[in-house]
Amino acid sequence: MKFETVLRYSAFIAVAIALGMGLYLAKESKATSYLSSDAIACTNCHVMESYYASWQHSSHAMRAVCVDCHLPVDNYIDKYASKSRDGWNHSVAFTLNTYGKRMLITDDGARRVQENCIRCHSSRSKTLIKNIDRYHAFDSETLGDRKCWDCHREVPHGKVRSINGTPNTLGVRWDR
Amino acid sequence: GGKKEEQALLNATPVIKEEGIEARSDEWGKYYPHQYDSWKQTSESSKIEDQLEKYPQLVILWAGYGFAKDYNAPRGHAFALQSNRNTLRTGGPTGADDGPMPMACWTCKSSDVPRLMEKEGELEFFTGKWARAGSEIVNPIGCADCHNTQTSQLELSRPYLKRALEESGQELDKLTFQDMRSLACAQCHSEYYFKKTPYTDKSGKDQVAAVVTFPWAKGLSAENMEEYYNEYGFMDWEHKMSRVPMLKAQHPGYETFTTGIHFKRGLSCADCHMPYTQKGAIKFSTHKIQSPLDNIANSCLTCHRQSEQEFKDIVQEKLDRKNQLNVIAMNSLAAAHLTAKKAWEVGATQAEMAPAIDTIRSAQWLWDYSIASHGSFFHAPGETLRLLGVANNKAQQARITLSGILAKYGVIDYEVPDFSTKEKAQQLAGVPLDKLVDEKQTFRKGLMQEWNNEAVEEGRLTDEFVKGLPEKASYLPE
Amino acid sequence: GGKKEEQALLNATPVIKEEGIEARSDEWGKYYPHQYDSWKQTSESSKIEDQLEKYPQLVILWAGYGFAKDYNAPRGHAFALQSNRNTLRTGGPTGADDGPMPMACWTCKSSDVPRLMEKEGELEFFTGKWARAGSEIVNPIGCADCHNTQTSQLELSRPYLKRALEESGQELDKLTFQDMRSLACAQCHSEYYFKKTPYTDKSGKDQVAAVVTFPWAKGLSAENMEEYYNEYGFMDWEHKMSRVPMLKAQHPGYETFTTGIHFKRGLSCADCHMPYTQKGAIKFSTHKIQSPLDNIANSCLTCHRQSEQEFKDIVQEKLDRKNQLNVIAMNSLAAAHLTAKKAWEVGATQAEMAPAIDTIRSAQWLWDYSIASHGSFFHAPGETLRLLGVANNKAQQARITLSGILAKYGVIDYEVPDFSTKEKAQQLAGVPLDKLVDEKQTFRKGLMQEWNNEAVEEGRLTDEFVKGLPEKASYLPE
Ligand code: HEC
Ligand code: HEC
Ligand code: HEC
Ligand code: HEC
Ligand code: HEC
Ligand code: HEC
Ligand code: HEC
Ligand code: HEC
Ligand code: HEC
Ligand code: HEC
Ligand code: HEC
Ligand code: HEC
Ligand code: HEC
Ligand code: HEC
Ligand SMILES: [Ca+2]
Ligand SMILES: [Ca+2]
Repeated sequence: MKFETVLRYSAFIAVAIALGMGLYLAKESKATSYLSSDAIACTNCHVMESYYASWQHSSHAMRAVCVDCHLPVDNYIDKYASKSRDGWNHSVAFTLNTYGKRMLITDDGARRVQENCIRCHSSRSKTLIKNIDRYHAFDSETLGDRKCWDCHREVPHGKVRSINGTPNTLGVRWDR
Repeated sequence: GGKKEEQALLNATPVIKEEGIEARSDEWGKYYPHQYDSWKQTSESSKIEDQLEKYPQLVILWAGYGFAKDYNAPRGHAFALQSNRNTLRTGGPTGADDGPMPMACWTCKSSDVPRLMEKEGELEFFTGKWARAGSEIVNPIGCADCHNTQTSQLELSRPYLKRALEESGQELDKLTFQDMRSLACAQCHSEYYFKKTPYTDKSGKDQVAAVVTFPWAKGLSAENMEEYYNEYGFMDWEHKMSRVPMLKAQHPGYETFTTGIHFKRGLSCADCHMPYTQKGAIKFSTHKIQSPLDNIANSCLTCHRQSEQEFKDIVQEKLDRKNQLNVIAMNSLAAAHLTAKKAWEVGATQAEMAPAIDTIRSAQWLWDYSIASHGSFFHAPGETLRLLGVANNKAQQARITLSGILAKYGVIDYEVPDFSTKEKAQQLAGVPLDKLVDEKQTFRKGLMQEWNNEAVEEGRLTDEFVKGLPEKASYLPE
Repeated sequence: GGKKEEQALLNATPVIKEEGIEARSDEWGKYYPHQYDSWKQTSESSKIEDQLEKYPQLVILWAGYGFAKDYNAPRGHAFALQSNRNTLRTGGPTGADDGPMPMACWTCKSSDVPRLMEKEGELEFFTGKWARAGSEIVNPIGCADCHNTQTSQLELSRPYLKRALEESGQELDKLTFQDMRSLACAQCHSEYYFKKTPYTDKSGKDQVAAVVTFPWAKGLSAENMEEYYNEYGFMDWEHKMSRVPMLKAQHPGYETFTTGIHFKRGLSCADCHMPYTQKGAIKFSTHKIQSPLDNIANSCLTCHRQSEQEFKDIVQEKLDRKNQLNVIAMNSLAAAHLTAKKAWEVGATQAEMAPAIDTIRSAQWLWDYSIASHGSFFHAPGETLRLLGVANNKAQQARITLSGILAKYGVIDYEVPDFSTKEKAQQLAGVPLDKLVDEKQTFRKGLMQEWNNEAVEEGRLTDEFVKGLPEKASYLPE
């Protein structure tokens, strides 16, 4: 076979695989639902169910949905960039099975969440931000390694977290 | 590969039974051990708190009605059936067609109820005497009361709640999961009456069912329901002393809850009474439904940030406020009934008595509505105190009117007889306590044992835990 | 260099005056324009809401006492002095030694009060008729009422509050800043009485001061204070109809607030009534003290997360509950006073009347305590409803006793006279309204103008804003 042909076939196969994977992902992940901010959208992947359930039984259930914490909100470019980056990462991880039973938030994910804690709670306690350096020793640009949930350990997913941590999540199924 | 399996595993809902309703919680427990184990722990709340002993006024208020015989504070769900069988209110039937109570009295006591309703039909279920189904209704409140046997989802197993929701303007298909986490409880923790409903049974015979019905068509407030009952010309019984056509309010827990701040802020019953609980690496809703004050750390402290002691103190303060107004109102009501009795005795006419009679009916309804659910002092402190204030005002108003009538018939400074103990009050109300206990004991040693044996033989009662529950009642030694 | 200077500048506190107390808020305004400007805005709440018009029952309840003449809902702080001069309660004095009221009536109306107290001495201040200091007390509630002139810090300018705090077991040197943000208000928004205090003045003459005193020695609850007054054998006046030795509760705002959840969670008055406000790059406590419902965004929403409408609805619901029980209690109390009057008229004896008299005294005290501060329905909804319930029960109890007495004297079905308008009620209570208005108008055109002119001439009143406040009163056209 000519090298050119090989290339052509390979390209075709690659495109086909990409398309196929895309379609598979779109189906598997109910892609259109991501246009909403409904928390239930995240549970299109079963591995998010436990996080959904722990959130649903937390003090924040009535106050903040997943994207309120996990996505940047004040900046639309950052928001959709993050959304697609995460979407890609999660899909790949999900499809290729590269995640463990106990997933961990990425540094970038943690940064965003931290910013969102501060965003909401700045209005609640106007002095929190002002004095943040004094009381919580956030010194670097990324607010240091001290995270809100180092102290508020139950917010919002609780101390125990794993894919299997909350079996029988009736709420997830109900909301579907 | 692995992922599909994982997903299947995570999403798998055990099907407890392919078809129909599984009333035996021990069957569910095979698949849901944490929920089952915590459900069993409701048996820790077993103590009988005799309310008639504590507040003898109640006997006067309920003279001529079952509650004057026996009335206790609620215990854990595991005891629901036992309380129902042991209370003197259900009497000592000697056979299927005997006894003072109808089938409807089983309604909120057992997971066998939805099973039997499905089997017989709803109207058929609500037909006949209580003793008719004694060997069918044998499992206390359990999984099938709140969950669908095939999907395990929360489900309203009682059709009357669905009808009431619709009558009050709610659309059933818009109910959220959070709604369901309260409505599961509203199936029972709600005010009800038995609606006489004629129908023709399968064999073509005319029957009358006494169907549990929630009076929600005009709204859920005390005043709304009062209007409902008045329009309908309804009474639960005629008072033995005052001859007032009375209403009985039974535990409007859900209704009063909806007027409180926690409901307004979106909470459900399960948030406090079934908080998420951690056992090892697993989290689940505790099914040990109890006073949240026994579990402040998991309930209140999810949202609040004070010490447990602070919560106890705040709840106690609310309780004290209610108790104070409650005792005041009960005393006024008791005096009103006894004074009315005197007025009849000295010859007062129907026409003279009419205004006072209306006022007493309304007063006692508002009083009963405000406190009968036990938790309203906390769930809805403002509404509870308001209603107690209005109820007492009406009771006092009736007393003033009645004093006037008595004076007209020459009776001045009438002093009501002493009702300061349960014994004295029951004497006044004509409750033959010893006789009632005797009948009950005969029943408990006879028919009730037969029911149990039959249920065990036919495999309807399999749970060793249920069989082993300690027997308690107000008339049994502790 | 530059940094140190900047720091010094930022930390510098303007000294309004080197020594003594500066009563003129316009002087403070030169250094604190934002606080001053917002303080001026309290004048936006200027409308007179005649409470006697709205609730004629009040006239019956206060028959024989000043409040039956004139009583309005509170307005903004800017009007405190004007309300005090214009109310018919302070009468129409013709000179320094004339009129129904003592000096103590200025106590909570003006920043000249701490100034004059410092100048004269506290006991001297509290000596003599109200009219004595008319030209000295000319600035309405202002900066010096709450702040120290030299340091600008919050300070208790009224010694009687310090004494009361100590008597109730608080240590003054342990007060926190947050405490001060409520105690500044507690100087005035508290129940008081005038304690007769004999002393010898500087010239050696025996005098009796009427010293504003808070009855806190036994605690701050209604029942605690009642005990305090009873032990002390105190009465504010004898009721003109029922001859009951009455107590008047004046605005126990701070006391009731301490029973509510917001106090228990550490809030202070200033958190809601003086929230932080942003103007450009500057943040300051708004000194436009008003109903927080006019400023929900800056007050409630600092801590809560609901819509403004939701807050209005919830507060309104609480208000409705209070109003319902309040009207009930006022009606019962009015009927009790009028029935007692009838009983005296038909010849009832002191001994017969004694129990009813004690009960009415207690009932009206509890009622007044629960609602006189206007905000208690929100600050302390539970305590307010409880007290209204108990108060009404006592009033009704008294009516029952009195019906018995009337019956003994042959009066059956006594109907109380009509008090459904302010006019009718004042007629019954013997309030000569026209005469009072005439006297007042003479005073307002004469002596009151003299006071003002003198104060302006001597430089005590310099604020054009204060001079220009619109004159309003219940008897003036709108
Ligand atoms: C109130 C803020 C908040 C909300 C709402 C929220 N999360 Fe989180 N989430 C966090 C925080 C904080 C962490 C990081 C915890 C840590 O690092 O220990 C986290 C971590 C996670 C993780 C990583 C697991 C881990 O333990 O690091 C997942 C997955 C996740 N969240 C999913 C969700 C989903 C799905 C929802 C909505 C159903 C949701 N979150 C809602 C704050 C939130
Ligand atoms: C396509 C399936 C899928 C969906 C839909 C999904 N996730 Fe995930 N998510 C995953 C997988 C798989 C991982 C584990 C990634 C790993 O461990 O590398 C993950 C990890 C995470 C993490 C931890 C890692 C990180 O990125 O910081 C967070 C937080 C998270 N998800 C939040 C969300 C939120 C919020 C949503 C909804 C907006 C959501 N997820 C929707 C599959 C999904
Ligand atoms: C979308 C807004 C929002 C975000 C994002 C958010 N919160 Fe909150 N949070 C709230 C609200 C609203 C409340 C309720 C209390 C109140 O009224 O302030 C609350 C309550 C709390 C409480 C008190 C209740 C409790 O559970 O202890 C803590 C602590 C808290 N948040 C921490 C956090 C932390 C940590 C984060 C980030 C991981 C976070 N919040 C993110 C809105 C938010
Ligand atoms: C060093 C530990 C620590 C860190 C880090 C921390 N907090 Fe806190 N936080 C506390 C403590 C301690 C309290 C006070 C708890 C209380 O008052 O009940 C508190 C209180 C709060 C409250 C009020 C909770 C309530 O119940 O009313 C909120 C909201 C909050 N923090 C949010 C945050 C946010 C957002 C961050 C990150 C920017 C953060 N905290 C970081 C320790 C911490
Ligand atoms: C099938 C009817 C039924 C349902 C459904 C039901 N209850 Fe009950 N509940 C009862 C009865 C009956 C009792 C009294 C049992 C007794 O005293 O024998 C009771 C007792 C209680 C008690 C008192 C327990 C104690 O230890 O004092 C609480 C609390 C309670 N229920 C809460 C709830 C909550 C919360 C829900 C919903 C999650 C609920 N109930 C659902 C019928 C029901
Ligand atoms: C709509 C549901 C419902 C119906 C119908 C119902 N109950 Fe109950 N019952 C409850 C609930 C909820 C409780 C627990 C709350 C309480 O005690 O107020 C309870 C408690 C009880 C108790 C234990 C406490 C006590 O009162 O001593 C007994 C016994 C009882 N019911 C008997 C009966 C009888 C007899 C009938 C029929 C006349 C009946 N129930 C009808 C819901 C119901
Ligand atoms: C009185 C009503 C009631 C009864 C009885 C009841 N449940 Fe539940 N159950 C609930 C409610 C409410 C939830 C909460 C759903 C949520 O918050 O996610 C729940 C949740 C669950 C869940 C979901 C996982 C979790 O823990 O949140 C399972 C599984 C479950 N119940 C099984 C059972 C079993 C097994 C029984 C009998 C032993 C039982 N239930 C009896 C009301 C009830
Ligand atoms: C915000 C928390 C909270 C919510 C939500 C709540 N409760 Fe309660 N409940 C309590 C507390 C606290 C008590 C008082 C317990 C005590 O006195 O020991 C109580 C008492 C009760 C009692 C009386 C128990 C007894 O033994 O006297 C019943 C029954 C009850 N609740 C049922 C319900 C039902 C049904 C709902 C929903 C309609 C509900 N509760 C919602 C906190 C809550
Ligand atoms: C899921 C969240 C949540 C839980 C759980 C919860 N609360 Fe609350 N609580 C609230 C909210 C929201 C309010 C309303 C005030 C507000 O908006 O901040 C409130 C208000 C209160 C108040 C003031 C209102 C009143 O009636 O005086 C008290 C007291 C209180 N809660 C006690 C409790 C107790 C006791 C428990 C446990 C039995 C409890 N709460 C459980 C969220 C919660
Ligand atoms: C020097 C006495 C004094 C002090 C100090 C004081 N008040 Fe007042 N307050 C009054 C008087 C007098 C009125 C009624 C004025 C009138 O109607 O003429 C009043 C009226 C009010 C009103 C009604 C305003 C309106 O527009 O309806 C509010 C609210 C109020 N005060 C709150 C406070 C608060 C909060 C504080 C402390 C920050 C405070 N007060 C401190 C004496 C005082
Ligand atoms: C300890 C402080 C204090 C003393 C002493 C005091 N007041 Fe007041 N006064 C207030 C407060 C606070 C208000 C606003 C709250 C209210 O209206 O209930 C007020 C309101 C008023 C008002 C406007 C509302 C109304 O009642 O019409 C007048 C007029 C008034 N007082 C006159 C007097 C007179 C006359 C005296 C002397 C008998 C007096 N005050 C003594 C604190 C005091
Ligand atoms: C009724 C009492 C009262 C009166 C009258 C009053 N203040 Fe204040 N003032 C307060 C309180 C309470 C604070 C709040 C302190 C805090 O929260 O930091 C305060 C704060 C201040 C502050 C500190 C900065 C700020 O805005 O928080 C200044 C400056 C000030 N007041 C000046 C004035 C001036 C000028 C006047 C007269 C025009 C005045 N005050 C009248 C009670 C009062
Ligand atoms: C949590 C918020 C909050 C706190 C703290 C608070 N208040 Fe209020 N206050 C209110 C609200 C809301 C009203 C009702 C306003 C209305 O009816 O328009 C009110 C009403 C009042 C009124 C009656 C005003 C009128 O015109 O009828 C006075 C006076 C008052 N408050 C003084 C105080 C004092 C003094 C304190 C502290 C001891 C205090 N408040 C603490 C929220 C608060
Ligand atoms: C500085 C914080 C703060 C401010 C400002 C505040 N609140 Fe609250 N509020 C609380 C806290 C704390 C509770 C108690 C419940 C809890 O612990 O979550 C509460 C409870 C309540 C409740 C439930 C208790 C009840 O009496 O029914 C209502 C309603 C409420 N607040 C309304 C208001 C309104 C209206 C305002 C403004 C006038 C206001 N709050 C201002 C902190 C605040
Ligand atoms: Ca009923
Ligand atoms: Ca007084």
